[in-house]
Amino acid sequence: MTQMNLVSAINDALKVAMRADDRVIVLGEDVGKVGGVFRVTQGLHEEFGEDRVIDTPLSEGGIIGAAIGMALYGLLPVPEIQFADFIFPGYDQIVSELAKLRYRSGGEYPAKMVIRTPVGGGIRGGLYHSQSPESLFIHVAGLKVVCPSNPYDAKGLLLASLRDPDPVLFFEPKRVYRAAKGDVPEGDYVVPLSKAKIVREATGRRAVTVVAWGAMLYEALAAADEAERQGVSCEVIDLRTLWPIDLDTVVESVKRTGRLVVVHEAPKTCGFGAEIVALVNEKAFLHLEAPPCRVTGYDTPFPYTLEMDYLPLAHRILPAVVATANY
Amino acid sequence: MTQMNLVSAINDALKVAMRADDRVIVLGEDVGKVGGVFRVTQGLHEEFGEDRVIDTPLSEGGIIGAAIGMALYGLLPVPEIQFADFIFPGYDQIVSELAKLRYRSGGEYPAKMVIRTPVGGGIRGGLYHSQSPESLFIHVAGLKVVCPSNPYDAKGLLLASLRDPDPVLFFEPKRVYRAAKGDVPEGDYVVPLSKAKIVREATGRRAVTVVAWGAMLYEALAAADEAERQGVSCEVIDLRTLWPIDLDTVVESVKRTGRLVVVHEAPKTCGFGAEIVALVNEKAFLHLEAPPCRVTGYDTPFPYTLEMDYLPLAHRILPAVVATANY
Amino acid sequence: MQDGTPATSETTASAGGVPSATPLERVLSPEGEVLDGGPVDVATAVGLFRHLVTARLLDLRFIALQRSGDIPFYASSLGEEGATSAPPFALDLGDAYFPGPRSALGSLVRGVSLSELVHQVFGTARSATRGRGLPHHVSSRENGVVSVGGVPGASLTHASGWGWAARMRGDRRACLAVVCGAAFASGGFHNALNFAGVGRANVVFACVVDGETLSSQTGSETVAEKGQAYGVPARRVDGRDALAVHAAIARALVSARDGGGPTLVEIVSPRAKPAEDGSIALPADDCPVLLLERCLARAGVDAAAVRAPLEAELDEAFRLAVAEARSSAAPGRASLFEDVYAEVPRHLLSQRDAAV
Amino acid sequence: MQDGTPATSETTASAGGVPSATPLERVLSPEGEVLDGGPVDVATAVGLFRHLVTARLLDLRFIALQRSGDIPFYASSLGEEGATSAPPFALDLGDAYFPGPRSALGSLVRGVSLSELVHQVFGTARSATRGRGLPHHVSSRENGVVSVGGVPGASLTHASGWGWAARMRGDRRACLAVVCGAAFASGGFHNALNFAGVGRANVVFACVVDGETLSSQTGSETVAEKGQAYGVPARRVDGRDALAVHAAIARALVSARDGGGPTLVEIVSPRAKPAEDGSIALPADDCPVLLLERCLARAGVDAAAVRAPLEAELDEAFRLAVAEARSSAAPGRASLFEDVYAEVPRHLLSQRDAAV
Ligand SMILES: Cc1ncc(C[n+]2csc(CCOP(=O)(O)OP(=O)(O)O)c2C)c(N)n1
Ligand SMILES: Cc1ncc(C[n+]2csc(CCOP(=O)(O)OP(=O)(O)O)c2C)c(N)n1
Ligand SMILES: [Mg+2]
Ligand SMILES: [Mg+2]
Repeated sequence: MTQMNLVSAINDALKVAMRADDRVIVLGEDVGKVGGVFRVTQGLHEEFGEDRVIDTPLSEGGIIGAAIGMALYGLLPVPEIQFADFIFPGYDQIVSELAKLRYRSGGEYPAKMVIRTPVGGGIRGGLYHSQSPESLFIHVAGLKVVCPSNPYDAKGLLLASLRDPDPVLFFEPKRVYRAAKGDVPEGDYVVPLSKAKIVREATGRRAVTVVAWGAMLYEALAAADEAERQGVSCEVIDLRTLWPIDLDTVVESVKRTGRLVVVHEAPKTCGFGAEIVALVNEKAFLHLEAPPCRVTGYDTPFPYTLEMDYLPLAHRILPAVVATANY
Repeated sequence: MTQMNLVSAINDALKVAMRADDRVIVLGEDVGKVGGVFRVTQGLHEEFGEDRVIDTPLSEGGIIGAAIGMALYGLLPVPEIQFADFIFPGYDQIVSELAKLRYRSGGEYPAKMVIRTPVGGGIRGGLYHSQSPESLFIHVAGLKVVCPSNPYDAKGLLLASLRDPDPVLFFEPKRVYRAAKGDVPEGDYVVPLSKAKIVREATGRRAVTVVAWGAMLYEALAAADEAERQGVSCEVIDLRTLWPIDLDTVVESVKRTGRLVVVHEAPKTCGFGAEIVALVNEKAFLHLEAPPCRVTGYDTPFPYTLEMDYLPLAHRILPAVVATANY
Repeated sequence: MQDGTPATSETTASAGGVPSATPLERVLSPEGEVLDGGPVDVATAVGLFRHLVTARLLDLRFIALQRSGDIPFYASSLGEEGATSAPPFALDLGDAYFPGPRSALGSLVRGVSLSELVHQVFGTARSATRGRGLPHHVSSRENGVVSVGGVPGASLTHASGWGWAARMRGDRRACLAVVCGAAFASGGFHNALNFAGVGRANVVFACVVDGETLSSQTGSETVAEKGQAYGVPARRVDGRDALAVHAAIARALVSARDGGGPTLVEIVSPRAKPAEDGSIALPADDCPVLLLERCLARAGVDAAAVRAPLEAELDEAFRLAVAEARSSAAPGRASLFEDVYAEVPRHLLSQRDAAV
Repeated sequence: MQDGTPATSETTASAGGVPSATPLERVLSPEGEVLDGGPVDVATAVGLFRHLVTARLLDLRFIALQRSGDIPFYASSLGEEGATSAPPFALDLGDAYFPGPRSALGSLVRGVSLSELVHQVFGTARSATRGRGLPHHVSSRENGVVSVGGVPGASLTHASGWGWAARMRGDRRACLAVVCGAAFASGGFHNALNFAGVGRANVVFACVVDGETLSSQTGSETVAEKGQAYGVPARRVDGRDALAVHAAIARALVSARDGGGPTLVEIVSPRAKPAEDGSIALPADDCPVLLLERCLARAGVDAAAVRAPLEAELDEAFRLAVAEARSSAAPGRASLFEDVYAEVPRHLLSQRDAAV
């Protein structure tokens, strides 16, 4: 076990994977000599050379498109998109090509890769360095979407994502890149995909299920602490894999609590929270004692100066939790 | 009044707008001499010339990007994306530029346009000529999304969309391009945005609210006919404008019926149906007598041979309506 | 010839109104003579001839199927047989072929059977794509025909990635990507060329150009000029001369295998439209099949004796394949949910159970 | 000179290790002499000099603000003052300026005030963007500085659309778009050039190139070569020579106004890095400010007498502007919900009411 932060845990996962399997390669803008703008790929260029750690031109369509070709060749590419906000020039390659290749080829030409990209606000990045576009990928059949909240999960989920046969979008909550710390085993291990984790169990009778992931998990936990003091107990679930979702864990919890709050940074409308609410309606309608509630980013672009007002931080989660409990 | 189909009604709206306002221009692939692959822009090139009806190269990023520049110059562009499936190479221009220009310029540089594009399946078009990507735009703040089901609304909504100050995605249900017929007034009129229409009122006591739009409205109506025979009354709402949604009409109806079925062609997960379910939970939770239900395309790519099995046709809506009524 | 490939000469012959900024390479004169006087490689010429005849015949049959409404759409390459069939003929086993939207018949050159192609066109359960995608969205792993989608240009970038991977691994295999008309404007073309140039990828871009399309898509006079913008060498070849196309692609492939990086080959080729009666509107001088026939005659090969039995055979095979495809089952409903992921995930299992 | 713009001559001088496939245009010798022997346009030279001095000084101040953590990010154009400030100086009122990510200081040339820029950099309520977007995401309708976002290359296509519209409307106005390093690889650049070429748009692309970046982004030796791929004429100019940059852009603008369509101007320009002590690491020969100073001296203008009071004035204005910005209010929370749509729609009204 070593103390790591999110950056070093992901870096470690990449090294473990690249040492074990020479098909694994990394490509993206500044991932090589620079080691990535957040230093997540630091040291890889030195260790694995420029034919496995590739600095590419600035074109996300080129990066994903070329990665698809490399995957079709037989490599296992891990493209980095420098900020999730910049994934959109590559969106067509992801949704029209990557997500559909296995299907349209009758299963003959899957293109396996793990697309890594930092998501979320809180780093004074403004409109174009802060977004959380998960629902735009969850809507597209053929993709899996992962978002770890801590170093242990990050490494284990990345190694699991590499092993999984389907294309995975691996969203890294950059607000806690360095703040999230924890013990991480050396070498190889996996945290299975599509398994959520109950990070805080409800204890009291007035309980609320709170679903969160990534950087907002910490806000949910902070709100839960305060809610506890106000007599409301929270069952906090870290989804870890967003899609395919571990619906059982969420539904079982809601069946116990009868109440649901979903937290995410992305705008509310057509965000993943809506899907979770709709699924819980389908599976646990008769258990619901209060309307499922979403605490999310606003339906606006991501601001610059006011980013802390935009994010669904603990002080916005708390009243939603309390109101849901008291409904 | 003239009998028109969807194609001729939209064509007529474009002519009315272009005659009244020479800032209005049309651009896209084959929209000029060819008159569009579905003939929606037929006759415009002859009447308005090649400086107002522009055949562009095949690049949706170029089309939207150039249209933004034309809007910034002071024109009112109506770009056509030949099939909604092909909007993704222009997705970055829409979500990162068009949707954010007004906001990021402090209100000084709005880029007004109406993006027309045919959506939906049922024309034997396979994976890449059949999709319904509305939720991928509704999630993005700054855009409005319209989808008419009949010629009268199509003309009136398109004229309203052109008058509206914000960028509008105007989705045309191509399965009923020629099949949907009706009387259309000559000249100028508008159907206001963000006003849904109750196209069939619930009468009986066992009633269900059915929300649909575009080509699936007709499937919802067919299912409602059959449900009626089985003793279940449907209140069928044609949303017309998807976003911003006319939530009042939906919520008032659900308050009366206590039951909700949403129908759409897009895949279920993170589709617009999820948002409608979540919103109804927020606004009418205590009125819900059954879990809101979604009848949608499957969470798969759009098929070719099996497209009629993919679409949420009347025979799939009916059992959902009956089950919701009998819950 | 330095590299052992057939001789090519440059003429200023211009195909069907197409601009000819730099001269188009040809091997044959319009009369079918080898321009540099050397001998013709009869095996290659006969092989190509058979593929051209096959493409011509089947193209007309598929067009007829579309006209009769049996299939909703078909992307013909009539008249462009040289541009369609000669490039894949230059590939080796193990190379990859990234087809364009008009490459269905090119896939036959790689080994896809007529019966497979007909199943694809009819979208039956037995097609390699399991009835998904339009008729021309061919795919065949066995034959190294990589799946193509609906966005022109998108798979060009895949080819660059494939070729970049091959170069990095010191692999002498190369890939061929077919660039169709409108793709020149696409972002995929730009990314493909830029990444191929930067990555020194083992890739050859076969750009099929008819004059009309180019001018509506871009302001450059030729496609070859576009190579320079990415440091990718380019050549221009007359698509009516299948031997010249083959030679140009073959040389470009050798260069890629030798570490010389990507090449862009502009193949200028008039396209023909079939008349109602099934004849095709293409001046005899523009016909790549007739040119090869003349060439073979000069080399003492009786082209008619090759062509007639081949056409009879194709006709019969086509008749059988269509009959078989017509009576073949559509894919089962459960197949809707397969191949979306490697395994059908839980949420699709429940959708499947509700559907079947 | 035919078109009345200042004389330019071509030299083979190569800037900071940058490839020089075709020679770079210069007006001045390294000693500040006008190469073709003609007189220098003193008004232009003094005007440019003032802008270069301004850019140099403020760049260092903003870099210091970033180093001290006052602002999270600042995109400097130190040493590139010729490439940054000379192009917008060639614009007329009514023309549009589409800045790049390193054009914050170029916007001053168009009339944005120092105080406005400082408000922008600090993201105050009084900034034109209302505290949205990073420091360099400038926008000013009053001054024809079009809003720029975070994706390099994206607004180049806007410029092509603007220029296409102007051409269609028979408007003699033109626009200038700044292309930064990495944008050459972007889809936006490709679309911009292709649409400008096809639409004969009234647009000039000012491509700022430092040698390092180009080779990591593309396989072509120069950017100018890329013009040809789209039928867009190109020229290459030495960015150290602000008069040459100005002349090249001015000519290209005239051509656009006259219906001559777009031009790509490659401005080869070494970028400097500031040292800890605030001095900058740029050989004197590469400094566009010093070159103009030498030129003015030859024309009998005392550059120091221009520079010293200007710098003093700028220092004072900057000090005041920063003090003002620091004490300015952040935007109110309600502003979060404004300018998303023309009017705040109902769903945002309720989000706003919950937030404030
Ligand atoms: C991204 C995208 N946009 C639009 C289309 C529709 N489309 C397919 S081919 C084509 C243009 C065909 O014209 P051309 O380039 O002349 O090709 P040709 O048919 O002559 O081979 C268009 C608009 C598409 N398939 N994908
Ligand atoms: C679509 C997109 N991808 C990535 C980025 C992040 N990014 C901004 S500039 C840049 C590259 C800067 O390098 P260079 O081209 O050398 O420009 P320079 O900083 O030298 O001007 C990158 C990767 C972005 N802003 N947008
Ligand atoms: Mg064509
Ligand atoms: Mg650089």
